Amino acid sequence: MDGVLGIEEYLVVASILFCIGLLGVILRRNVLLILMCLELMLNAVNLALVAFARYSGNMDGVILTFFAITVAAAEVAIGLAILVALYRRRKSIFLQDLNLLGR
Amino acid sequence: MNDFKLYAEANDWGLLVPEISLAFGALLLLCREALRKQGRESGGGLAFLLQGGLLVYFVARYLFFDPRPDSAGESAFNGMIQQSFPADVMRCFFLGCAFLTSLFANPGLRERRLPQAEFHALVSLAAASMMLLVQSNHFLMLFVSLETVAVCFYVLVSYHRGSPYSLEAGLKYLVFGALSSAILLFGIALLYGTAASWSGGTAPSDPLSFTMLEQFVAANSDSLAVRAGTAFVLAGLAFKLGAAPFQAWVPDVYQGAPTAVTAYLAVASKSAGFVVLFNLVTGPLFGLREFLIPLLSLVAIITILFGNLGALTQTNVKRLMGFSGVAHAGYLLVGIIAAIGMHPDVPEKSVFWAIVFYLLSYSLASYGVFGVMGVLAPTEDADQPRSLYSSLAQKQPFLAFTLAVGLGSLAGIPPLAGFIGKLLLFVVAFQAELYGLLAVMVMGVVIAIYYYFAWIRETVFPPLPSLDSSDKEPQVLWSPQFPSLLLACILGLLTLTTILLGFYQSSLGQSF
Amino acid sequence: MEASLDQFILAAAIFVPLIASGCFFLGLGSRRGLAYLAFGVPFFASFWTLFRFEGVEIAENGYRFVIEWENTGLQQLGIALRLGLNGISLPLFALAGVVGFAAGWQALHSEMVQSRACLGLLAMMQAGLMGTFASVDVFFFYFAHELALIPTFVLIGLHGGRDRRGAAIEMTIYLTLGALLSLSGLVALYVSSGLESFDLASLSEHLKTVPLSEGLQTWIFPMLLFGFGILVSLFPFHTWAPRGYQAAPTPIAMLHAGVLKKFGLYGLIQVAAPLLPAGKAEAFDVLVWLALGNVVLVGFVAMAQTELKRLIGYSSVMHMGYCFLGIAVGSTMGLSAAVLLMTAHGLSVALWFLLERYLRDRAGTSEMSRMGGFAAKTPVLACFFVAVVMAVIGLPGFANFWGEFGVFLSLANHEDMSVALVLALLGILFSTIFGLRAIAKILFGTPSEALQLRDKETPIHDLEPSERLPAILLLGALLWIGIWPRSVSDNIDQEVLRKFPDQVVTKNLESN
Amino acid sequence: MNEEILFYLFSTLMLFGGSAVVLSRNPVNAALYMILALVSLAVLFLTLDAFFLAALQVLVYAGAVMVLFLFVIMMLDVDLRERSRPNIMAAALGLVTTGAVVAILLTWVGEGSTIRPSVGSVPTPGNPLAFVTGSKAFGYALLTKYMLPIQVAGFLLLVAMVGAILLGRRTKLKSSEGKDGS
Repeated sequence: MDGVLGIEEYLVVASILFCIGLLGVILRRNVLLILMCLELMLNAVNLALVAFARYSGNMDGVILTFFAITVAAAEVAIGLAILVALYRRRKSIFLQDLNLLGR
Repeated sequence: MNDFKLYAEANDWGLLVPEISLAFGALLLLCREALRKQGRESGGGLAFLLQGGLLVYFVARYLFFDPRPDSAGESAFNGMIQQSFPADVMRCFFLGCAFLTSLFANPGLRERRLPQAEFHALVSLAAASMMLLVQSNHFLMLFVSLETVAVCFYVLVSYHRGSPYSLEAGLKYLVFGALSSAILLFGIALLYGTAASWSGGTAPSDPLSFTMLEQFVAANSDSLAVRAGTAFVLAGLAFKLGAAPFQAWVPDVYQGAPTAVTAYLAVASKSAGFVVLFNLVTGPLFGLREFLIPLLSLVAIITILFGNLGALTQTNVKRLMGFSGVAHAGYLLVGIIAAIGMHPDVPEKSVFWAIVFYLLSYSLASYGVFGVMGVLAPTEDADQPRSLYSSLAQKQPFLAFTLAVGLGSLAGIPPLAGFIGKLLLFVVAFQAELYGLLAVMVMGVVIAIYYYFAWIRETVFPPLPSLDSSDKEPQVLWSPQFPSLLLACILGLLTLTTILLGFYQSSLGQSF
Repeated sequence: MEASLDQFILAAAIFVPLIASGCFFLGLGSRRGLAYLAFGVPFFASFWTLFRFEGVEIAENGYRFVIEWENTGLQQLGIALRLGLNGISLPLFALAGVVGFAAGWQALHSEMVQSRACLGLLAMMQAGLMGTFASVDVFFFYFAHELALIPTFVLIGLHGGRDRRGAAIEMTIYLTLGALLSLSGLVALYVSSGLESFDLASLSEHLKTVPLSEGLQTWIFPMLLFGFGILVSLFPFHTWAPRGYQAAPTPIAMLHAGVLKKFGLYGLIQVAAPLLPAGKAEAFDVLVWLALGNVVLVGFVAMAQTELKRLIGYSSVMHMGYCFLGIAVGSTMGLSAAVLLMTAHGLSVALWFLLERYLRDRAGTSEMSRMGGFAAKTPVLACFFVAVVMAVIGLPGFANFWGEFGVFLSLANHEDMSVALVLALLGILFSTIFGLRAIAKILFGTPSEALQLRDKETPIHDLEPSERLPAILLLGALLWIGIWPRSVSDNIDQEVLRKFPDQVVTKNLESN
Repeated sequence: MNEEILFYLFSTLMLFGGSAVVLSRNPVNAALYMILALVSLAVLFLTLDAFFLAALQVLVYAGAVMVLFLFVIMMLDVDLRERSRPNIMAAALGLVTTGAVVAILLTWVGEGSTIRPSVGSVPTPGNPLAFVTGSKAFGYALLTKYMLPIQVAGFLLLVAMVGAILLGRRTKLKSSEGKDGS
C-alpha cells in the first residue's frame, strides 16, 4: 500500500529472532528452555514465510506456515511428555545430568 | 471455482492404496486396543499380517501384473507427489523394514510388558509416511511427511519408558530433530521467497514444487539466498542421514533406543533421507552443482572420518553400530555426489541403482546384526558390551554365523552383498572422477575392517586360555536363548539373501 | 561353444572343491571321500592341463581351454565368468593343484581332520586358488582370490598358534587394504578404458590399440603396484607375513605362502604391466628400490631369526623381492624368470613349511636352539630338509636356480642396474647363511636337553609313509623343473613375448 | 502509517520477549516472556494481512502450547533455575554461528522486491491461490490442492496424541501391567 514498509524489515526481524532462538538452544542447559527456544526459531521462520507470501502475492507460503504451526505443536507435546517421563526417573531436566549414554 | 474443481479431481487416492491401508491398519490396531478387554494380551499378529500382506501385494504387482513400469514417473495430487518405479521400489523397501521391525521388537515388548498394539501402529504409520516422503515432489509435502516420520520416531525411540536410557535418547533425538526441522524450514522459506519474488523471469506459480523450482534455481545458481537456502535444506536433511554437521546424536540415540527401533532408524529413516536427497540434488537443486559438489564432498569426508574414527574406540556394540552407521552414510553421500557429477551425461538410474543396492545390502546386513543383538540383549538393552558376545559361536552357532555374515557384509568383504554394494559405489565414484573421495572411502573401509573384525573375532574365535591360572574369573553363566522359530527363519533368510546377492543381482538392476 | 573334455576338467578343478566345501558345511558325505575329491580333482586337472596344453589350439589371445558363462548376474557391469589358461597362468594353476594336494593331504593327517568346518574352509580356499589362476575375467580373478583369502583369516583365527588373534587381525587389515587398493585400481582400469568390460583378453586387445593417457597410467599403476604389493608383502608392507605364517596352521601357511601370495605378482605380470606400460616406466625406480629392500633388509632380519617358522616366513618375503626385480626389469627374460621363480618358490616354501611341521611334531617346538641332532635320528627327514634348503638358496638342479639365475641375468643385461645386481647377489649370500645355519642347528650338533627328555618319553621316529608322500611330491616337482625347465618355461616365454612384443628379444638361456 | 508504527512497536516487543526467554533464569518468567513474543508475532501477522494465521497463532501458541509449558513447569514443581554457567566454548560457537547466519541474511536483503500487491478477500478464478485475507481461502486450498498433506498432518497429530498418552502414563512397568487403555 504505502510501500514504505518493505519486506527487508520483516526479514531482518525474522532472522534476528531465528538467531536468538538458535543461541538459546546452544547456550541453555534447561531442556524446557531449549524447547521454548526451538519454538522461537520456528516462529521466526513463520514470520519470514508469511512476509514472503504477502510480498509475492502467493498463498502457498501461508499454508506452509499453517502446517509448521501444527508440527510445532505436536513436537512440543511429545517433547514435554518425554521430559516428564524422564524427570520421574532422573529427577532433573538439565542437560548436564542427562549423561547416561556414552559412558 | 473451476480451478478448485480441477484440483479436487486431481486427487487420485487409488495411487496410494498401500499407504492408506497402512494408516487404516494402524487405526484399526489402536481402536482394537482401546476396546480390548482387561487382561487380554494384544499381539502383533494383525500388524505382521498387514505389513507382510502389503509387501506381497506390492512385489506381486510388479512381478506378475506390471513388470515393466515406465520409470518416467507420473505426477499426482496436484504435484504433491510423483510416482516412479524407483519410488515404488523404495516403498516396498520401507514395507519390508516395517515388517522386520515389528517382528524383531515383539518379543522384547512382551517381555517388558510394554503396549504392543501402539508400537506396531506407530511403526506402520512411520512406514506410510516414509513411503509418502520418497514420493513427494513438493516442499510442503516433504516437510509434512518428514515431520510425521520424525514424530513417530520420537515416540518409538523413547518407547522403553521404564528405561532412562531410552527416554534420554528420545529427548536427545527430539531436540536435534526439532532443531534440524527449524533449519530445514528456514531453508525452504528462503528458496520459496526468492522463487516467488523472482523478478528476472516468470515467477513459478507454485514456488514450493520441485518441478517448478528446478528452472528457477538453474537460472539463479549464483544467488546467495538460493545457496543459503539450499545449504539450510541440506543441513536439515543431514539430520535424517546422520551426516555432518548433524551426526552427533547418532551414537547416543542408537545406543538408547530399543534395538529394533535402532535398526529401523538406521535403515529405513536413513534410506528415506538419502532418496529425498537424491531427488533434490538431481531435481530442483541440480542447477547448483558447482556449489553442491564441494559442499557435499566436505560433508562426506567429515562424516566418513567421524564415523570410522569414532567407532574404533567403542566397546559398546550399539554405539559401534551408531558410529559405523555414520560412516555408511558418508559412503552413500559419495554416491550422491557421483549422481550430481554425472547427472546429465549418464542415465541417473545407474547411479540410483548403485545407491539402492548399497541401501539394500546395508539393510539386510543391519537387520541381521540388530536381530541377533535383539535376541541377546539383556533387560537393559542399551548396555551391550562387546564381551557379551565372547564365544557365541560355541554357544549358539546359528546366531554367531548370522552375526558374522552381517558384519562381514557391512565391512564389505566379498563375496557378500556389501562388497558388491561398495564395488558399485566405487565404480560410480570413478566414473564421476571423485578420486580424493575414493581415497577417503578406501581409508574408511580399511579402518572399518578393524572394528568389525574385532567384533567377529570376539564372537567366533575362542578366547585364549589365560596365562596365569590364578585369577580364574568367575565365568558369567550366560546362555543365550535361541530365538523363536519365526525369528530364526527370518534371520536365516536375511543371511541367505546377503550371501546370494553377492553372487547374483543383475536382474534386479536391469529393471532400473 | 561345445564343451570339450579339457574345458570340463578345467571347470571341475574349481567347482568340485567348491561343492565339496558346501558338502562339508552341510554335513553330507564322508570326510575322507570329500577331501580326496576336493584336493584330488584339482591335482589331476593340473597334470592334465600341463600335458594337454601344447596340443590344444589357442582360443583367443593366447588363452586355451576357454569356457565362459555370460549370464552371471553381473553382465550389466560387463562381468562374465570366463575360464582359461595361458602360458603364464598354466604353471601357477598347476602349482596350485600340486601344493593344494600336499596341503590337503597334510590336513587330513593332522588334527584339522577333526573339524568338518576346517576342511570345508580349506576346500573353499582350494577352489578359490584354482579359480584365481584360471580366470580370464579380471573381476572373477579378484573374486576368487578373496574366496581363498577369507578362509585364511578364519582358519588362522580358529586354529592358529600362540599369537593367532593378533596375527589374524593384522593380516586382515593389511590384506584388505591391499585388496581394496588393487580393486580400486582394477575399477579405475575398467572405467577409464571405456570398454565396460572386465574381460582381460578384450581389455588388453583394446588397450593395445587405444592406450590410456600417460597421466592416467601414472595414477592407476601405483594403485595396482601397492595394492598387489601389499598382498605379496612388498618391502615396507611385509610385517604381516612372518607373523601371520607363524600363527597359521601348516596347510594354511603352505597354501598362502606357496600359492595365494603369488596372486599379486601374477596380477602385476598379467594385468598391470602389460596394460599400463607408461605407468610402469614411471614407477620403475620405486619398484626396484622397494624390491631391493625386500632382498637386503628382510634378508638381514631373516638371519637374526631363531625360530624356524618365522625364518621361513622372512625368507619367503625376501625371495619375493627377486620376483619384483624381474618384473621391474621387464625384459622377456626378467618376466619369464619371475614367473618361473614364483612357481619354484611356491613349491619350495610349501615343502619347507611342511618339514617344519614334521620337525615341530617331533621336537615340540619351532625354536631352532632347542632342536639338534635330527640327522642321526631321522635321516630321511634330514635329507628332505637339506634338499629344501639347497632349493631355497638356489643351487643348480632345483627349480629355484633357473628363476633366480634368470633374474640376475636380466639385471646384468639391463644397462644401469649394476648396483641392483650387486645388492641382489648379496641376497644369495644371506640365504646361504641362514639356510646353512638352520641345517647346522637342527640337523647336527647334540640334541638339547629338552629334546633328549622328550625322546625318552616318546621315541622320535623317522617320517611315516603318509608323511613322505606330500614331501616327495613337492620335491619331485622341484627337481623336475630344475632338471628340465623347458617343460614350463617355453610356454611362459611364448606368452610373455605375446604380451610384451616390443621388448628386446634376448636369447633365452634356459633353452640352451 | 499505522502499519509502520505497529510493525516497529511489536517487532521490538517480540525481539525483547525472545531475548528475555533466552536470558531469564526462571522458566516461569521465560514462559511469560515467550507469550509476549508470540502475541507480538500475531500482531505482525496482522500487519501482513494474514488474519487467519494471527488468530491461529494466538489460539494455538499462546493459548495451548504455552499453557502446556506452564502446566509442566508447575507440575514438576522444583527449583528449575540453572545452576551452572553456560560453557564459554559453546557460547563462542553459538555467537559465531548466529553471526554468520545474520551476515548472510543481511547481505541478501535488498535482492527482494518491496512492492506489495493488493489483496482480495476471496480467490479469483484466474488466480485461485493468490494471497487473500479471508479464512475461506484456507478452506479452499486445504481441501483441494493440499488435501493429501492435511490428511498426513492429521495422522501426525494422532501420533503425537498416542505418543503423549503412552509416555505420560504413570504406571509401574514390569511389576504390574498397564491398567488403562489409550
